Amino acid sequence: MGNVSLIDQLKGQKIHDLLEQGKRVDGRSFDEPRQLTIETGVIPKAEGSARVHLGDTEVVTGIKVQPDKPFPDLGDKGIFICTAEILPLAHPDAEPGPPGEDVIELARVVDRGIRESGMVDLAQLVLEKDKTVLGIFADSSIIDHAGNLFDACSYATTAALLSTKIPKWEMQDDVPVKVEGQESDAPITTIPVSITMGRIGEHIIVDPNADEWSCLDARITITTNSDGNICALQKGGKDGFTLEQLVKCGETSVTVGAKIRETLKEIKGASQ
Amino acid sequence: MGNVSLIDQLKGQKIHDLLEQGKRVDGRSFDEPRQLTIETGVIPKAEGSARVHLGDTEVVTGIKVQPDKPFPDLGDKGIFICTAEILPLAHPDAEPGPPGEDVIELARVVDRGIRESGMVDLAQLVLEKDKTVLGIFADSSIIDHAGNLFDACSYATTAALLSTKIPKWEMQDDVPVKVEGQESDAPITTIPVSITMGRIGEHIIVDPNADEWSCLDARITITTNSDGNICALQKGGKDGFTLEQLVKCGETSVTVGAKIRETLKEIKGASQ
Amino acid sequence: MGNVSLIDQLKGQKIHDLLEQGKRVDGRSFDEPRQLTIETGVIPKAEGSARVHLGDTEVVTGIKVQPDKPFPDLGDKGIFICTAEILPLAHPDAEPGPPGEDVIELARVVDRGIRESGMVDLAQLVLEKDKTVLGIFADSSIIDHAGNLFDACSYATTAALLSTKIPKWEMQDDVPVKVEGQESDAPITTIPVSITMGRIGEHIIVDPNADEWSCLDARITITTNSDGNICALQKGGKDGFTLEQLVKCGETSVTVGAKIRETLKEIKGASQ
Amino acid sequence: MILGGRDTDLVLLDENGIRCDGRKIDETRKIMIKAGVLKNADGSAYIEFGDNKIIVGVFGPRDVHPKHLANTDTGILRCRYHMSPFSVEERKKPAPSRREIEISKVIKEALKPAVMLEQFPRTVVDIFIEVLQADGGSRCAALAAASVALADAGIPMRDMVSACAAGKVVDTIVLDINNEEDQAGQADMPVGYMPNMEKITLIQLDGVLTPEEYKKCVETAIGGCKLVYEIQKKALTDKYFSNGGNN
Amino acid sequence: MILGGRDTDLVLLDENGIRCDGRKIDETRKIMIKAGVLKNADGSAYIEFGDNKIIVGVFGPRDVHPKHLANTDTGILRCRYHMSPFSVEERKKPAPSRREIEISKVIKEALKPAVMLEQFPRTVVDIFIEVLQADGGSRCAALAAASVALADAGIPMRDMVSACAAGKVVDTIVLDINNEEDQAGQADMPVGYMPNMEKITLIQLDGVLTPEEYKKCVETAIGGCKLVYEIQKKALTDKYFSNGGNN
Amino acid sequence: MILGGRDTDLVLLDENGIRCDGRKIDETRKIMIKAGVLKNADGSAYIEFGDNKIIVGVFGPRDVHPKHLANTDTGILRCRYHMSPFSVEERKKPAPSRREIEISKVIKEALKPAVMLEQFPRTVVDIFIEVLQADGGSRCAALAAASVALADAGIPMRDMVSACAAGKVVDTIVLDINNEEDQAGQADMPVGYMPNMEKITLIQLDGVLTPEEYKKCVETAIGGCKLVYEIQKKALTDKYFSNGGNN
Repeated sequence: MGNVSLIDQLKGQKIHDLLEQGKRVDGRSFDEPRQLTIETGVIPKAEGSARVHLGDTEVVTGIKVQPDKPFPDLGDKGIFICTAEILPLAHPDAEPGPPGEDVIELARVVDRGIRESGMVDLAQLVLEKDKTVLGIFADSSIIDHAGNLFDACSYATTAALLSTKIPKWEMQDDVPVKVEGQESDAPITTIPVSITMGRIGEHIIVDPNADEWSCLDARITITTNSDGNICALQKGGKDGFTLEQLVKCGETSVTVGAKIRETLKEIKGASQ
Repeated sequence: MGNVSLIDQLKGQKIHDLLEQGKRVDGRSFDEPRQLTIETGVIPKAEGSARVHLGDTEVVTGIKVQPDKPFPDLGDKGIFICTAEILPLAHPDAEPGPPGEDVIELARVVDRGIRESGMVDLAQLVLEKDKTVLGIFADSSIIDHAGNLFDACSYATTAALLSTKIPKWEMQDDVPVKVEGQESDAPITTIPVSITMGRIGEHIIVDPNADEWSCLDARITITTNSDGNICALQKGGKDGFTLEQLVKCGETSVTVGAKIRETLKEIKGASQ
Repeated sequence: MGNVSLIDQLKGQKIHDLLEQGKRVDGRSFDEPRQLTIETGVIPKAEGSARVHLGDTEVVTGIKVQPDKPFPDLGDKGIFICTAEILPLAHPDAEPGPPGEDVIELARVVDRGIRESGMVDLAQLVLEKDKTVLGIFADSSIIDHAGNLFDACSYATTAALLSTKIPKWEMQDDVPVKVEGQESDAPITTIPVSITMGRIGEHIIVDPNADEWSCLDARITITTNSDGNICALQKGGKDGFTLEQLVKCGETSVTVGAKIRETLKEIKGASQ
Repeated sequence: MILGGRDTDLVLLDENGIRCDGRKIDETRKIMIKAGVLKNADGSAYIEFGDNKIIVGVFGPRDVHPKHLANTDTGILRCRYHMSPFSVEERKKPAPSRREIEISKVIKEALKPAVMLEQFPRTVVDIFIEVLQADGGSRCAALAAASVALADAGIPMRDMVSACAAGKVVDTIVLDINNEEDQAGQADMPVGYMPNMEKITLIQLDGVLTPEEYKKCVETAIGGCKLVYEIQKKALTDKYFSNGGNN
Repeated sequence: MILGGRDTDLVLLDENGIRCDGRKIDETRKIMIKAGVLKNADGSAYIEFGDNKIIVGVFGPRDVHPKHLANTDTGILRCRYHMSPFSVEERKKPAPSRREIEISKVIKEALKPAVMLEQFPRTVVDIFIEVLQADGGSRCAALAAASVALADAGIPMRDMVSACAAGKVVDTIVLDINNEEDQAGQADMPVGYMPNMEKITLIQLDGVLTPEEYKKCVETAIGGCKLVYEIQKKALTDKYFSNGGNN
Repeated sequence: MILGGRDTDLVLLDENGIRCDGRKIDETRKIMIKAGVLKNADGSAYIEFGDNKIIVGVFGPRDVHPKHLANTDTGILRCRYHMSPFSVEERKKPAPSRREIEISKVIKEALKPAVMLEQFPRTVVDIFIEVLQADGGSRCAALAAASVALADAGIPMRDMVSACAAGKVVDTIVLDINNEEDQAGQADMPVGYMPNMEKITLIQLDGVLTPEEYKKCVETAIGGCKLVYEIQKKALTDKYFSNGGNN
């Protein structure tokens, strides 16, 4: 910690120099995300699942749906919970154990983007008001960590939700019982897309890769919904943004997000 | 740890020398507590609260009242639980995290003094016998640590209880429901007062301050009730007391406690 | 850790040399366990208990029986749970705190031997199907650690179960209530016996003592039931076994186990 | 005309542009900051921001424990945002929640650009925030107070960090969302801002905004930060240059 | 005439001054102590005190782990008081409760004045107490056994620490409160005492006493400690000077 | 004729010796292993074994943290077997269960005889196993994949460790128990085996076997291990000697 190696310094210098020339280290344009591939149904025993490659970053998200007690004062809503774990096999520095602040922020940012977009209509997940609702647990296991986990986990979670089949549960004698063989799509209302941008010096780049990630001055994740509106946002990193930069990031999140959304829509179609 | 600094040694020597002359380092007499100021109602959203300065030691205690399951075999009694946290902002050596043995002892001594005095009539906090009772949670946040947290937390907790308004709860369909706009005083039967005394050499001093606290041979906290009887006691520290010293401490706890109780009674009047 | 002392090396060499001559360091034959003594009823307040000496290894196991919710999908079975703790007074290297992997394995091996033998007929412990069953908690406190905790804990747990009296519980208003003065033997169907064998070089020895334990190449614990069949098995240690060795260990577990079972049967008789 | 929020029939904004607590759309709640309120901390501040009551203590620069966390190139900043059990409607358990851990992190990152940590290699500055009573906008209130506490501790800073939220209520962008507006409104955007360097160092958003509303919301929040900045400066002036500044 | 306690209709004290378990008011329960009961510990003791069954093992003086806890000026004392899951009516979870942590601390502080720790700088003496079966007065029983285990380990001591409780039942001060008297009685006061140095090193109180009763209660407990002291000495004598002393 | 298991009326074995999933008694489920599937790990493997889907990453030999765990005489091996929350029917909590801790240990001990740790004193080899989807026999599948991942990492090994279970169903010894057979059958015996050194390095048993069945069950499992060994070798050959071996 703290003592940056000479190699890292040289790598950082190279990234800076290229940006000054309008280039990125892997040849992308500034507003171009890495290649995104999405497979759904990769964990057949889960109610929904997806495996996402975003460049060399790889994530598997599984969705479990099961009855639970509602949160107090939210008795007319189902439960939606996102978690994330950077598996220790994903990176030499990742360690097993309870999540640190980085991973907690990651999971909460993914959660917030989906929750605030209203993607899942939680009101449709109530079995008995105030007593029993369905909980949707979206757990992301990061398998290869090569920068920008925010978007990789967001896309994997969104894709997994789009592919989710919700089993039918009925209350019998105050106990929820699963009705075998009946299931329905998750109640989806919109498709949120997060776009994470990094600032290096005065340059804003979309979807930083592992090398770029390590020399960011600041980053921002902006989630938009299918209407092209902004529904969640999180700034991070050791420095700030100007107002102009923030406005520009907002615009980028809408335009780049729209392209990613097309990819996600294909899944939705495929699963129906 | 373990290696006492030269400054601390000199300070300790000074305290000893003064005590031999019948004096304390801050000019108080041996049986004189530091200045006590108490404000109640400082956390309006809590059911009761108090902020106490005992010299430079400062504590805020808040009371939350909420329905809970009774303890097994105590189905006809409400619940009363005290906790304490030395906030890390209270002292350079205080660390965040789960409570250590010192803080656990602190909370249990505060709890015991109040519980054994019978201050709160827990039998009046039952909503449905064996199933649902009210719990009173008295949580003390120590904001400045300058010695003798026992008495500061005790006074803050007692004062907060004296100022507590208990909302009305009713059982509806086996579920406790809050009746808005109706509340009553906590069922108070007596006012316990703890007096903590320290022994340095052969001298017994009341309410040791931070410097005195660091060179105590032994300490004792004795709680008396409104009848002037002793209802709880806890010895601590690295050495012991003679029988004579203990008897003297008992007497001091009654006489000094009576004065503190007058201050507490004013609160009670004020809140009614 | 890691740096074996010279004394330990010499001790290990001695053990090897003796084994080559067909001898063990404490004079036992290869298939001879250490002296086993069992007392039951040592914790009268528990529903069952036993204190076992296996050579210098000493264990106390207590049985608590109390109502609990059944596991999901096992609503027609009572609960049976084994735990173990190597008390820090049992060995200079034992540390207080949550169990490490060694102790977790120990408890699970003891549990598995008893569970898989079907020793306790859990179907007889149901108070109300799917809602309330009796749980049997078998907790072993290791008091002196001198090797082979597996068998010492197994025998103590089995003996404690054989001596267990199960209080009568009835459901009243959906709540289990203990009927004082009525109790019955635990529903026992068979007596499982574990035999732990160690391999040092090509030699297989039964019930290794502390010195032998520290130079095992591999170990195996095989549990047999009253029919002389094998019902549980666990290999451990840093090396493996050949098929021939495993088959031989199986035979030894049956023959040596039969002798131990005679000792355990005496308890059963005594408690009735 | 009744303009309701998404969850209740509370009138969040009336026909005269007055909000549920009587404020105008560009008005903050009552704010009071006091510097130097603790005896043992190296620096401290107390803030009341609406019904938020928050105390902040700062220690450092001081040695790092455990030592392997120390950085030979620069000082490090640590931050704990913590809520007292009695600070919220339903008693909070003492263990840090995921929400508290996230807020600790975003506040730390909001302050980092302002603190000249490079002047104190191998050391740590610890910021301890205690929420005694929570209301809407507690992270902004905490950030504003923490910035004052850092200054009170004499830590060299490039700029103060101010903080204020803006949000959307009944399709209107308003300053400084309160608790009811947070629950029943449409969007909440806390912002941390360095007023002299004109940099946004904290920004989050919950709720839906069009791109135009988004821009207006950031601008509105920055306006609020500038108001808070004046109160921050006054708190320090009161302590260091007024006669009544003892405690 | 029936004299009841506060919670039950159990007759705690009959007209002849006989208690619910047949004892007189100044009589202890049956006490048995055995020294040197463990193979691996440096010192050990087993006590049965009424229905309490407690075993204590001592290790040390030995190196401190983790090392930063070591004190260059003196040895340190650590103590764990722990209850086996089966030791109480309702099975106890294995994790240490707040009660166990507090008792560990008061027992440690009760023993510290007796142990010559200054002779062993940089080292630790560890005392591990396991309650196999709990009854009223378990902390006194544990303290008495721990003191014997320390002596058995050969740790230099200024004095033995004895221990016994007194309490109040039916307005009467009685020696050595049992479980029923603790539940249904009026006060319980555990005391730890160095009999030769005449110092009280542990004292706690639950329950209400007048100042006069308080004095009498301490004196009664000290009387009990002196009885326990004889049994402690006998345990060590039995081990070290009797023929039958081999465990 | 219906041959039921102990818990259900599922037909575990029909009159033609065909099992509930269509296999013969000496047939394994479908097995696929791929080596080198991760970018960041030093070695890795992915296995599908029936419905098990397991990924393994290996790091090392590398420095040990915390340092006091390092051994100056030999390298050490660490292993974590972990299940993703979505891998099982009822969502698994993230904290490691006692079952996972035990399996981590037996897999570590099954691999240790094969790894030439003595060549790397003071270092550690870390094996991280993630079960993405669990089915019967997951520990054998994990062990087989871990062995391939170690080889892929270039760690010197004495032998591969193969793994396969056998068990008893309707009084018949069968190879490679699946989930239904595990639940409703009579015995399950996972085995780890070094095929060239002919050593069993993992063996466990749940369920009742006569001594004769026991012997046959071990032999049957060893037969399965030999089949798995061929698939392990093929995975490594595919990666290192085939054209299509990129990723």
